[in-house]
Amino acid sequence: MTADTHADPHADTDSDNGAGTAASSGPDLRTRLALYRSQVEIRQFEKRAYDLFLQNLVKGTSHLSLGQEAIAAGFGAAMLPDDYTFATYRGHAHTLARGVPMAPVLAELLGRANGLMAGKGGSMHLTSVEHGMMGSYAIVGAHLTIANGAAWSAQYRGSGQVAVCFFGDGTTNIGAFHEALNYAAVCKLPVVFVCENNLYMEYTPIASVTAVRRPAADRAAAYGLEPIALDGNDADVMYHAACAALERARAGAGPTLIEALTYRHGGHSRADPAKYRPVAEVERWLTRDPVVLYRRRLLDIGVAEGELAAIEAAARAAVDEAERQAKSGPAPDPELLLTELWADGGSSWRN
Amino acid sequence: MTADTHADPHADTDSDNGAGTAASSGPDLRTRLALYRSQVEIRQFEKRAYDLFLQNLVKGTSHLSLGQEAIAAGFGAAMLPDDYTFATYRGHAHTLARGVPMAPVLAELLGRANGLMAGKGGSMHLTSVEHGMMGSYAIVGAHLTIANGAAWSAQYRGSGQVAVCFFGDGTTNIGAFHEALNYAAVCKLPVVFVCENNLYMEYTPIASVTAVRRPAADRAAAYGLEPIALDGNDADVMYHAACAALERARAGAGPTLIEALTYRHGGHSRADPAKYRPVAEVERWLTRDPVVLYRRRLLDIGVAEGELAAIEAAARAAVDEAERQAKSGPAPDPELLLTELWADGGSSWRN
Amino acid sequence: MAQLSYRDAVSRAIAQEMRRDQRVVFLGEDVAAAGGVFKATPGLLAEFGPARVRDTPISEQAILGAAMGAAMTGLRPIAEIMFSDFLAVCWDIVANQIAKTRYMTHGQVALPLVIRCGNGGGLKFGAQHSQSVENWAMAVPGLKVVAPSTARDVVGLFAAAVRDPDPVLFFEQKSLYPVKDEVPDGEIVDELGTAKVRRTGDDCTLVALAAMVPRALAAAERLAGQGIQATVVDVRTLVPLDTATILSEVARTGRLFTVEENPRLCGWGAELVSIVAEECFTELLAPPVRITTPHIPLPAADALEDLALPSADRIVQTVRSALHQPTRSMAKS
Amino acid sequence: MAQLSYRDAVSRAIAQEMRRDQRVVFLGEDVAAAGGVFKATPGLLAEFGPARVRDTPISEQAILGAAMGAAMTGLRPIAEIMFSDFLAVCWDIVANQIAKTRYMTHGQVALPLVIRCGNGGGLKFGAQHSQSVENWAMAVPGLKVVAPSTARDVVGLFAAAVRDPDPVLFFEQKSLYPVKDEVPDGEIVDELGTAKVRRTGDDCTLVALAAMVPRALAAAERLAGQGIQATVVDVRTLVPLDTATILSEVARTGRLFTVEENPRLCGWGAELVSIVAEECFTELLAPPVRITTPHIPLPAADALEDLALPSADRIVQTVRSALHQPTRSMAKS
Ligand SMILES: Cc1ncc(C[n+]2csc(CCOP(=O)(O)OP(=O)(O)O)c2C)c(N)n1
Ligand SMILES: Cc1ncc(C[n+]2csc(CCOP(=O)(O)OP(=O)(O)O)c2C)c(N)n1
Ligand SMILES: [Mg+2]
Ligand SMILES: [Mg+2]
Repeated sequence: MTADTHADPHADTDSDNGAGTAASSGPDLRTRLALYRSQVEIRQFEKRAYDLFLQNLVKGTSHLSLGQEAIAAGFGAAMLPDDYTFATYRGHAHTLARGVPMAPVLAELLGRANGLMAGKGGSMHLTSVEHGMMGSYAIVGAHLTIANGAAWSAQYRGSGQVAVCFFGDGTTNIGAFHEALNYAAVCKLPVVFVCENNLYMEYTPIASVTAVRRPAADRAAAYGLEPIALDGNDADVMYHAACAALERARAGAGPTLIEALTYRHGGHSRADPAKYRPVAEVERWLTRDPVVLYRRRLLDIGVAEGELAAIEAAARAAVDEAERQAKSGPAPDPELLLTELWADGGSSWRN
Repeated sequence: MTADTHADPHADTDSDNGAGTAASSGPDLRTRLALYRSQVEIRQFEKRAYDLFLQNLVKGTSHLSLGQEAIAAGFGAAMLPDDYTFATYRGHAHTLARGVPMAPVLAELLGRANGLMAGKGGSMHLTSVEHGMMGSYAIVGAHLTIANGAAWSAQYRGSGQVAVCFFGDGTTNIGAFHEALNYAAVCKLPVVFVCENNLYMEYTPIASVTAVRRPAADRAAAYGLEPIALDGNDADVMYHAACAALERARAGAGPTLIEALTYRHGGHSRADPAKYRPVAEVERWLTRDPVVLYRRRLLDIGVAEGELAAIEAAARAAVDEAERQAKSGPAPDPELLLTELWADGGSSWRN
Repeated sequence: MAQLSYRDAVSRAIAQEMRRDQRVVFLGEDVAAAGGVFKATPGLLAEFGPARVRDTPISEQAILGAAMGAAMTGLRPIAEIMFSDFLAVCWDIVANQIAKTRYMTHGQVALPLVIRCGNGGGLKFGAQHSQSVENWAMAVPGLKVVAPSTARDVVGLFAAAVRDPDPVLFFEQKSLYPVKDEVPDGEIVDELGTAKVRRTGDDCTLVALAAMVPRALAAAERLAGQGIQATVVDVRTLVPLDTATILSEVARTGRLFTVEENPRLCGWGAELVSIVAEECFTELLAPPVRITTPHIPLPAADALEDLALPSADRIVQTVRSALHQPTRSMAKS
Repeated sequence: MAQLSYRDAVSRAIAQEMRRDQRVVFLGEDVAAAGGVFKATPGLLAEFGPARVRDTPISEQAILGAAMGAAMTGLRPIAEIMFSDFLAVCWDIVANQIAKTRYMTHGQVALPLVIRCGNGGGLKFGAQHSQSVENWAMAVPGLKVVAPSTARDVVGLFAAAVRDPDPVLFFEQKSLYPVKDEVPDGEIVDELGTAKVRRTGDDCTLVALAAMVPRALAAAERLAGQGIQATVVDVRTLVPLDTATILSEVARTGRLFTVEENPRLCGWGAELVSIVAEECFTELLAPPVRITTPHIPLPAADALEDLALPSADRIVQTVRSALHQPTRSMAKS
């Protein structure tokens, strides 16, 4: 077994990657307020989703991004409307960050007819093509190769679009990761791979099953790419890294692989109390809550308390309204069972 | 597309890997004669196999190691009798190098009852468990993970055995390669991965589909391993590298990944005239024929011409005898069709 | 005799075999320290230690390759592929390597290993975590295929699988994990290739697998209340298939209904109907009927998933309407 | 009207569609510069250039992922998986991603793509390069499945596959590549979901696919010489399945024989027999019979492989002995 267990997260992040850092030389104020708003919306949405599990209104499973909001928010703010997002089962945050309204997302978790996919996909497969949210994929690895395809299409069409693919640290050890990274590099595809390293693959510490200390960054050279490891709990760092990678992709310089160090505040999925994590580790990371840190930063640079409170209140109101709409949604019509397998709208396999 | 097309093979090999080099400080004479004998036997066997295709006696396909003999020979001489070999469809050489007699191998190519697997496996699946030849695998990538399993078993049983897995440059781009290397490193398995880089994956130059110049060596760091790229046409270099890697594995220090640069003299498979390779490239490599080079080296260090001629004559006689036996073998008994799917000897799926 | 859940039966079965045979080792994702995502393997790491119970990276090909290589060199590995849907990421190792190697090597290589997976729907996990893929395995020569319906069978059939000299795919139906039943104390070792008649009736024969067995039994109870006596056969192992038991039970009633959780096409039910049609043709009183999930991916919403899988209701209705059809003899007149 | 080989029909079909539609792109291993390992795609790189015809690394998951992502964003990719056996290394992309995404997203994502593979045995390539895996695909909801038996159908059905808005697996039977037949000049576009009656006779109905079609026709010729008139139906596409044509041809003769190259269990033949048993029960004069490869991996030796696959001989013998069995009516008397 190799690698330490990331005693100090900062030890894993380097700034010699042109992505600038924290408070210094940050994005402009409008962007920063947008980043805060996005993080707060995600935070409040995920907390509400959790409450609804406890009320047993969410059937099936669900995976929250509590603690990892800065990554989705940073990229969401940097991406253009027609760029493509590919996410995992842990995809609520990335879906909201692309501007998908909260109500259909929450309704999908509840399996209602007004859900984003009318209840057919569920929490792990959130998709909204009109927002560039090209899908959430629940089997580890595959979507890195699919993101390549969207990038290839953009390259072929000369559209200037970029595909951004989010995944976790554990995903770096599956074959599809390797195939996707090599293929993207060989074809110089406009794609950005974002590894959200939250130190765990489900219940197992990533360090215990990975041959290198930084699961993504220490693999970059194997694809002729620069190693990039950043503080995933700093929305400004994420925003700058996103801008740089998107720029590079649009310029035809090919893919970027970014490792963003972060931590989930809760368990892997609804079922998981996350008892396997050392208390000290959890506490250390809670002191690095991306939303709290970012709020403090905005106050430091002179944003008024009231403005932040207003953002938070608006987010809460939006979540309340989403919950109301989701809960009032009917169950999907039984006929939906047999629709949309084929482009003809049906599912018949015979005449 | 990255990387040059290996204009100068030596540019790709480094000796800063403690594996010693060429003529200098070579193996002792007995070993060197064994290495020469093994290379000559493989060379003559493969040529004869080719002649038999031309006579249309070999049905199906077949992949020769002409030009790549030094690698199988070097490892064959260094491995202990109970070590494990895992090879590919291009596995005649590795099978012979473990001491498997020529006749059953040739008979297997001809699909005869006296074949190594009674004709049921064919050229791409040569296996002789009693010789530690644990199989030839025809779907790229899988056998790297299987070799891990044999190494794990040796580690668990404390037997001191090592698994050696041979594969090609093209194999470094498939997912199973990545999973196998990471897993071997994480578990510190006694396994040696030998990438025979013959510059082509079938008909496609490896450089045109690979993100790094050295398909294996430039990936080693992604698994916490040392990059090792060597001259695969020098049996002494291969022998030393094999000894070092086997030693390391037996010492419990884990896996080694070796890239051995080489070149096939013929096509990818029997069907392939290999027209896609630049004439100059082919000619340059023919001047680096491992068997010719090794013969010259032995003469240089004072081995008598007669002794070498005797080795060659003996090999030719062995191949003649193997051909005689193979050709005189009957077709497999029809009843073999339904045997040995299960351990009970049969293939019944119902009562 | 203890009440044991299907879930707890899994760890009991693994422990039973690991205590008996040092060659038995166990690997998979989150199986050791965490005791498995389905909490089906707690305590094994503590009892047998990290050399025999191993957590792996997310590398299914590496997991099954390790199991295969270990099996051919003297161990008896048990590998977990968490959800059977994930067999798709390592299908080459299963279908092309493990299934074919003994045959290709004319018996030189033995592969005594077990691959266990959580299989099937009912948990509202959506299309990528709910499939019943036992038929993927049945369609590949060289794999034995087991799918128990009770906690007792989990223990007994798992022991048989571990002791079997050939590779076995062992499908644990996720929806059954919480279900408890009586399991005798002490070692239990069952036999592969043996179906079980769970209930006997003369009017029709329901042949079911895994989670469909309790549903078929529930349907049979209700049919009995309506004067229709149904036999329920639990297939238990698809390969080897106990055609003797199944054919005789079908011949006895002349009416076959398969109850399958899998999507409709090319399932074990189609295979069974074909065997029956070929071998019990004259005994059949009416067309064999397959009750399956429609040929669709499984939807996530509870309302939709519940509609998709065969329910006791659907079984009852299907049987009733079939029995009200004219039988062959009537058709002839 | 030209004599064209099945092999050459492939490149003609791809070229026909690439000329018509700029969105059609083609990728795979050795398909561009080398023209394919089966020499089925020469000239395409020269005509359409490297942006549309791409050589890939040995990365089947990357190949199919690229096709899927491109299909959902406006292109119409054709991906080659060289040997269908290799679908096992990318089965997750096929069965879990491509097949399910449209349904899971309630129709938001369209996947107009074609995966073409060399399929089947007869070339003595051994167990890992000879499988007929069309049933793997048929068992997965969300995939259309095509397997032509003639050069003409290669062109017409391939065009239909490329123009279809849903994902299609297109199986080219390797043993047919050298076979020539008459192919009309000009554009050919056929229709998926349509079987073809290749020969008509009143005594029995042989239903065959791909390479088994010529064998069934050869057998029918010889049976005719012995006074047995056989109908031969070429299934052509497994999904959608033309049950209308097949059922009526079976009902007409009352006798069904499937001829399948695949290993025995859970094949399209089992599905078909089950449909027939359920829907043509009273029309059947005798038990349906499946003529298949035994449920084994394919051996490499020519003598053994030739024995494994259904031959015209075996078809003739099976039909003759079946027709000498008492029929149902006789059985009743
Ligand atoms: C191929 C595959 N194997 C296993 C799983 C089960 N699984 C779901 S999430 C997960 C952990 C993923 O860890 P990571 O990539 O770090 O993402 P995170 O959940 O931490 O965001 C696993 C093992 C899966 N979905 N797919
Ligand atoms: C998964 C898979 N994809 C494709 C193939 C077809 N194929 C057989 S050999 C080969 C090239 C392998 O190249 P390399 O690894 O360099 O080995 P070499 O043949 O040069 O020794 C390919 C693509 C295969 N056997 N398996
Ligand atoms: Mg993680
Ligand atoms: Mg090569």
